[in-house]
Amino acid sequence: MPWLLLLLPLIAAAANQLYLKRNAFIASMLSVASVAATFAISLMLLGKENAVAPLNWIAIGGFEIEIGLKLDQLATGMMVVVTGVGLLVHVFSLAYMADDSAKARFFTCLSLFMFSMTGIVLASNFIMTFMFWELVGLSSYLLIGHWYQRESAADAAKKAFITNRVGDFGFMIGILMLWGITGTLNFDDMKVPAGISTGVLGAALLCVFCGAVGKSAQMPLHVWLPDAMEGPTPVSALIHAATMVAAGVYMLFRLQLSIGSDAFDNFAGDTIAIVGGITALCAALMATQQNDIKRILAYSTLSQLGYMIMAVGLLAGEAGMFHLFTHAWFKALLFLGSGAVIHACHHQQDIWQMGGLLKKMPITGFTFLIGFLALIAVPGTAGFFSKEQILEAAHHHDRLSWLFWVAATVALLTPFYMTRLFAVAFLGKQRSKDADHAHEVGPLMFLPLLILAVLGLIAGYPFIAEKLAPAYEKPAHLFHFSGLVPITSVVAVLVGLVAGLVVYLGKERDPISVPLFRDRFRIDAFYDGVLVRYLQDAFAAIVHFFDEFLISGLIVGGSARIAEGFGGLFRRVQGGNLQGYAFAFGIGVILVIYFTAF
Amino acid sequence: MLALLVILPLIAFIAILAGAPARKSAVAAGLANLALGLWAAATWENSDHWSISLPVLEKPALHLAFAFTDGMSVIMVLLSVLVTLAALLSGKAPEGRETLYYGSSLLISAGAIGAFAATDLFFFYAFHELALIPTFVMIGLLGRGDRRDAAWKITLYLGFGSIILLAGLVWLANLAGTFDIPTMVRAAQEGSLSIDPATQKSIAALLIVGFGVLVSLFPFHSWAAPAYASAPAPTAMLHAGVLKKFGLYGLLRVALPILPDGMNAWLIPLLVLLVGNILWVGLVTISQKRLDLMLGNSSVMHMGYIFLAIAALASATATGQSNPLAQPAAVLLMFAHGISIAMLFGLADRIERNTGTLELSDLGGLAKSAPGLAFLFGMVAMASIGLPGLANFAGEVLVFLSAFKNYDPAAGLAPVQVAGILAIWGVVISAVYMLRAYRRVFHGPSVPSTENASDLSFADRLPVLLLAVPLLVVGIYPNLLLSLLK
Amino acid sequence: MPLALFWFFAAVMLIGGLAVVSLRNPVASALSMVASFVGLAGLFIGLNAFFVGIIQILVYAGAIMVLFIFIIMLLDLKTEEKRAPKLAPALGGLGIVLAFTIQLIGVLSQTPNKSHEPLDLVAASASMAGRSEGIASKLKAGHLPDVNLIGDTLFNGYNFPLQIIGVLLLVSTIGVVVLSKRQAA
Amino acid sequence: MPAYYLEALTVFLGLVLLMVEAFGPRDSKKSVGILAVVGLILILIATFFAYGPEAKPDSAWAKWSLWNFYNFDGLARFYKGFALVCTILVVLMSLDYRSILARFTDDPESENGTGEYYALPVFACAGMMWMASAKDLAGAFVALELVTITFYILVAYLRRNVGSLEAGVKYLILGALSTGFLVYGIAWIYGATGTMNLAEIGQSLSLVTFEGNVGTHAIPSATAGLADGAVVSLDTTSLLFGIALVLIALGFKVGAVPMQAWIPDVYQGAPTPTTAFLSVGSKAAGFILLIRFLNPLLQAGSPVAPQVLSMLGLIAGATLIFGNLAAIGQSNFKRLLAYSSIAHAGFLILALAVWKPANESGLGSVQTVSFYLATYLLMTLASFFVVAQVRIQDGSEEIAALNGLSKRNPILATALTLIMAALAGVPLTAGFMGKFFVFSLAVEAKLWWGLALAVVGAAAGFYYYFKVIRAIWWEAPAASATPISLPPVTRGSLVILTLAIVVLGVWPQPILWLLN
Amino acid sequence: MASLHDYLLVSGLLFAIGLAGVVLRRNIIVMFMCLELMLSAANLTLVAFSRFNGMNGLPDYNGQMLVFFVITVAAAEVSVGLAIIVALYRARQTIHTDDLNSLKG
Repeated sequence: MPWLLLLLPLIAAAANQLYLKRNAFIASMLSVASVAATFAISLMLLGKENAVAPLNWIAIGGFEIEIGLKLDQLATGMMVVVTGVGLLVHVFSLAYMADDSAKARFFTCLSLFMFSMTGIVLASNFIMTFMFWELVGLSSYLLIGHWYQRESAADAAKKAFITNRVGDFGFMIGILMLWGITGTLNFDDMKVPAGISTGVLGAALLCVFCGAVGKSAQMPLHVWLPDAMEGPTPVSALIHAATMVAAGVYMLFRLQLSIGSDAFDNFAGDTIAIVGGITALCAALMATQQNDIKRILAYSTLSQLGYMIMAVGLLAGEAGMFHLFTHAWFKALLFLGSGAVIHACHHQQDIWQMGGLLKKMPITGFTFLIGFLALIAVPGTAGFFSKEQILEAAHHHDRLSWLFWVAATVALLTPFYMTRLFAVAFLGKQRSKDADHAHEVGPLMFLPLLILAVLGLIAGYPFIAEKLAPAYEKPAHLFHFSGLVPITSVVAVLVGLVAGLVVYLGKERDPISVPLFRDRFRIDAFYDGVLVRYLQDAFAAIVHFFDEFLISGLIVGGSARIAEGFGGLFRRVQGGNLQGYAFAFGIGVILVIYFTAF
Repeated sequence: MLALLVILPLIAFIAILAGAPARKSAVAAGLANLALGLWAAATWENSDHWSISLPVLEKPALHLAFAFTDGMSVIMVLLSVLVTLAALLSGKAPEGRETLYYGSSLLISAGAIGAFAATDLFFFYAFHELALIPTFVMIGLLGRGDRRDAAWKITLYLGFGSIILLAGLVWLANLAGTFDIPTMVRAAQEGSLSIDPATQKSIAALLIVGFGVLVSLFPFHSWAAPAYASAPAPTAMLHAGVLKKFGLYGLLRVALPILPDGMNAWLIPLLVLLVGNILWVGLVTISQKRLDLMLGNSSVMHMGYIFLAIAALASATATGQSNPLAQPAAVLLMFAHGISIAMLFGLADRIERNTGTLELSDLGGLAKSAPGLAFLFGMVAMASIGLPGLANFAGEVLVFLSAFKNYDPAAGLAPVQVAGILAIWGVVISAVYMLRAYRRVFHGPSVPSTENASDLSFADRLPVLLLAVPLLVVGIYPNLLLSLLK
Repeated sequence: MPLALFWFFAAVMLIGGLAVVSLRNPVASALSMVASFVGLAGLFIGLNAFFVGIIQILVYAGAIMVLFIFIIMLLDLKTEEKRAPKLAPALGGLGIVLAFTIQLIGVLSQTPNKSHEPLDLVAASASMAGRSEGIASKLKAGHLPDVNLIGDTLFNGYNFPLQIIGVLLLVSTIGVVVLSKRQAA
Repeated sequence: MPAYYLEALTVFLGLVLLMVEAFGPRDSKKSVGILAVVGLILILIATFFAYGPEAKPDSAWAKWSLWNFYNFDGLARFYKGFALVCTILVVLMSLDYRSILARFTDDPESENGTGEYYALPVFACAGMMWMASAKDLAGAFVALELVTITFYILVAYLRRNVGSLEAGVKYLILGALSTGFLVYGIAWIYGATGTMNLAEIGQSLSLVTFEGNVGTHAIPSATAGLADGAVVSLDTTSLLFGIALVLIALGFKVGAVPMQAWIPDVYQGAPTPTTAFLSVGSKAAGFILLIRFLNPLLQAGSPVAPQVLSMLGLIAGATLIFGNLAAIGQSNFKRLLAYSSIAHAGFLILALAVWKPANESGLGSVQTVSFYLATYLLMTLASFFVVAQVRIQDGSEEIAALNGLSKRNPILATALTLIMAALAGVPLTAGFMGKFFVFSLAVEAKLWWGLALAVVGAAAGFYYYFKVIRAIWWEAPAASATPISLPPVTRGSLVILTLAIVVLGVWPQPILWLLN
Repeated sequence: MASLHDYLLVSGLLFAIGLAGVVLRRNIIVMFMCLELMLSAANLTLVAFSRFNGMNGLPDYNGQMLVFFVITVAAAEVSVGLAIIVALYRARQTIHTDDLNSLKG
């Protein structure tokens, strides 16, 4: 039964690719059916911990790599999130991609993604994680590059894949080192033996963390995620907001569970937390100056992922996973909502070209509003509960309690830029023809929005979270507005909200301009201009030159020239003159006699 | 029976020379060989009709002997027959040159199979050389671009490498007193053949350089890319896919079992060179402007990984540790790389035939007009950069695991592991160049050369699928292949 | 042979040889060579090799040198003399000859010397008694039957190489004929 | 049949040929050549049935003094057969070379004057066969001179061709020079050992070594300090002087550096069949003589062995380097083959410089040299067949004349490719086995620098032989080039030789059977 | 009486003179004559050794045998050689070594 989780999407993908390329409708239906089925199975398996007999993938001598499924609360809960969001996105896509010429390919890739993501979630060992890790990278590449004829989409796809590969470089090293340290690749058996120095262990964990940095788009490898918005919006919702990007958090937490959180209680965990905190802060700052509706959401995703990573680093993985759980719903909601808006506005994505959409598209608008509230963590929404836990964790950490203030700043910035988005796009009046012509989307699109809106409201309450969330620690009080943390949090939300409204409500253009934020701290420019162009391309060209010049030309060509030079010299001896020959003969005689007789 | 695998292509070659229809005879031989190869893979263990030994010289005792010593030979032979058939099917001979075209391919194939199946050191070496001549001729005669320079370069390099190798092998056989490889290995393992470390070191140096040149070990790699870029498709497929593996096979078959200390003595230089293969050549690959040159360089680069497994094995056996992963890793990656690079060259040839160019700057948006080609090329490109589910990944991951097999956290990183870490960076590099190339060729808006390019026909797909299916099957279930190694 | 006579013949031979090398006119060279061979023949005779000495005069000085002179005349080589000798090759050549001579002296200095013992013809007669009575009796009489002894050795011991020499002469005859047949018109 | 009949028959055949030439038709000398081939083949067959005095010790002829000069053992039989095969092929080549021969001899319009060209090789063959049986330096000298003088004539045979005459003169002067050294060397050896018989020379050397005081006249002071090699070598100076001079002369015959100067010019200028004969027959005769000469000198315990071996090693190294490197830049095919012949001499001398007797595991130096020469015969004669035909049909001996041969005659192109590959030493061709054995010998003797030079040489060999292959396949034919068609004799010979190259490359045992 | 060394010395000097002629002279006929000088010098060496290696009171006639062969061979060589030289002269009108350079490299 659990195998079906893996097999169904794979079968759908394979069937679509092999047989249904020209029959987009059946292809899409097959994909939707498979994801619906897996969702049902996931619900059935929820909370089960049955061991499934693994398959031997590689077996050499005593060494084995298995393909096994690990079922526990974490995995099954995550499955529900993945398949749940997945199902809704599939349904949404049916409408969103209805007119696309490559609809079959799109659904093939979606199914491939579902397969890969399931693999990560259920993986029983690190190699298997890594395999599916790469496969989600592939599906992400394919989906970002869905409209490959657009230069920007093709570039973004490439960038996403390569950036992830950089992270995987560390990930692979980390896996290998952990294998050396613990002697196993299986999550179940991982134990840190005594006598391992903190330095080695921490280094290994940080290497593994590199993988998460890439996949979950943490600084400094975050650059691919905003660009990934070139993909169709449902993809952004599913992959680049709710599930795949969270895989890094999931993987780290899975590791934390297996190896014990003590292993992280050193510079490794601190580094993770700090990277998460910085990402959260920087991404929030960047988000304040973006104009593309999807990019704003993308940066907000970055920021929220930073929260989660920070939580894991602070040894509060449960809080991180809980946030992952709630975030998945409302961020998917926001993306799908933006998708509906974009769909309605004829693929207009600039918020300054929108405006007053709440009137034009009430259902979309209101569901978007719910997502917005959940994201900025208004008390009572799902986001509030999870964020609260992260802030608590930061506050209580021994060494890094200053991260609490970072997190609080992010909590203030989030409402600010989200309010900017909402106020500019949905309130006020229409600022362009595209916005003028917008109208409410069809039921296939708004139904998922409604469902997600409901979940975005209620997912944080214990009665849901205890059942569905991959990891959840029930707090002592649900609403407890005393003490530093809750008060700071509420104040931050209020201040951010009000500031946003004051600055942006009814504005025609952006009154604030911070080029540094708009240019994303110039990190992308730095990468393109310095790392790629100089460090990589120029260096490669130099190496290429030396390869041709030094190795091919000098060393090899040189020895050939030496040989030819000697040859030429010898040929000059053969000058054709008999006298010369006799002379050479004479010298030879002298030499032979000398060496033989003396 | 095994001899039949070698003889069939030769018979077909002679038949073609004698006037039989070239393509048909060649494909028939290829098909028969594929069937034989599969049969061999299934039955080689429980049947002794797979070995044959004919004495050809009394003193020193040489035998024209073929046998499956272990699964490694089986896998290499399997690789050979697969790529051979694909190469025969996928190429298109220029008008009037069918005889040469198919004849040479058959000769290369026969040589490769002979080398992989021979148990006599002499014929092991000799068959490989036999295969080189038609390679040179094909590149020089039917190649494209700077075919003469490229052919000249490969001729000189491989000729020189072969001679150095010969010196090493002769020395080895002289010390062992026999040319029979299994006997030699047995003697070395039982201790009855003990070669002092200094001698081991010298022989190992000759073998590393000799085999290394054949496998384009850095810095002896300059021949490879231009040769493959110029070679006609079947030649590039057969050489890069199959014949080139001979050097690695030789190190695994001869050098490592017989000269463990010698190989270990060169561990550090070997590691430096293989990292050179991966990083240096990797960077060279990035800066290529033509698809074929890029593929040629990439095949050089990937040799570094297999060398890494060899180095891991060398460092383990000499220190008395065991590394059961290294040899399967190397074999698996050889197989996977052979299949994938053959497929890449085959498809690159299709791209050139369909668009008329391989300059990256002249291509673009081919996925629109030729989606089938794009899909298959994408698949094999992904395979070559190590995407899970395709055979290369299993090989690469095993190689990395083998490098870390004897990792001792308390002692810190050994040289092999340092090289392993640097090699993993190669995974990034290969992603960079491969995706860039894919991006330039298939993505983006269409350009004049690709607007009306035709897609693969069914007949075109056949050879590609012949390679793609094993790539996928082994990738999904590597045990299928690895079980042959037990 | 008295030492004085030895040095006389040696001087004739060597000066003749030097003249061959140094005289610019080929005819003069050839004639010097004849002189040199006369000296050589004298040395042969001093070594009790009478027959060889005579052959040297007859065949070499008589026949071969005449052939040389004949050819030189035939080709009318006078015009050849005018070329200026080149210095560097000449010095190099002299260097080689000098080095060879030094080596020769070096070898000689390490070769055990032998003084000139008179022939013991009586003992020789005893040893030849079983083989050839004629020779033995002549030896006993105090004569050295050089020609007899040579004939004995040549035709008994060395008849095989002698036959090869026959073939060789035949071949050289054919060769001369082939190489100097009249030109076709 | 007693073995000495073989040469007698050969000489007789030569006389018959001269008669036929003299009294046969004036304008067609083809019959002379065919008769020569037939006769030589019969003698070749007879070679297998010849026996020495050991077989019939009671017969009268077994007691002749002939046997002081004439050795008949396996090696002699092999090299006699070798000379015969070589001569047969050369005469066959000459048959197809008639047109060129006719053009540059008496009468360009007729074959009158070419008849001797078939008879002379037969005499040279007899000389080579005698050389193979050499037992005495005097006998060897006359046999050698028979061969040499015949070659003077054969080289200069095209007396209306300046190149041929120039080659003839160069060969004449340098050959005579080497003869001078040979005689002088023999004189010194004779002086040092008191004998010219090789076996006795060996005896005198072994006496000195093993029994100390017995060497009465040869090396008088050899009694002192035999254990000390230095002392012995001091007293053997005169012998070594003689050996050095003889080595120079024999080195000249086989084309060893520094006595190689004549080879390229003479090979290039001489008529192609003569070149082939020189490069195979004369060289092989030189080698068998060298082997016979070295045999007593290099016997176990010989006091001169170290110096002789090191000399041989030096010569081998110099020859390998010179031959191979100088060949790289050649553009004339015949000249290339000349340098290649020097290069091969280097490999052969390297094998001799190891001087290893045959043992259980492998071939000895002598067998290796013989084997190598046998394969060398196949490859070299085959390539000269091609050179001859290209010369006749294209009027050129440049490598460039082979451009695009693959289009002009694919079969010939394939054959020539195989031949060149064999010369370069590509495995599974006969040429490889020889090099392989030489490498083995060098390894076994731990002659590392020799091995290194051999490797460098072989690598360079790849370069220049493949230049020919490059011309055949990769270059476009000249606009004026016409298809090349092979006359039947050449075609048949080429097919047989090429097949032999391939078959012996895979299955070399037959040559070794012949050798034992 | 002259000793062995005396004979060997003069014969060696004659040989060296011959060699000098071959190396220095550029007239082929003279070169050829010098070669004859060398052969004669070798003959003298042979005869000297034959005389001084004598046994049983007689010179060793084995050594003298070679002298005869050498003389014969020299005669044959001269005849063939001169024939070639004449043919060359007919074709080129020169017997100067500097003019023989069509074959080289």
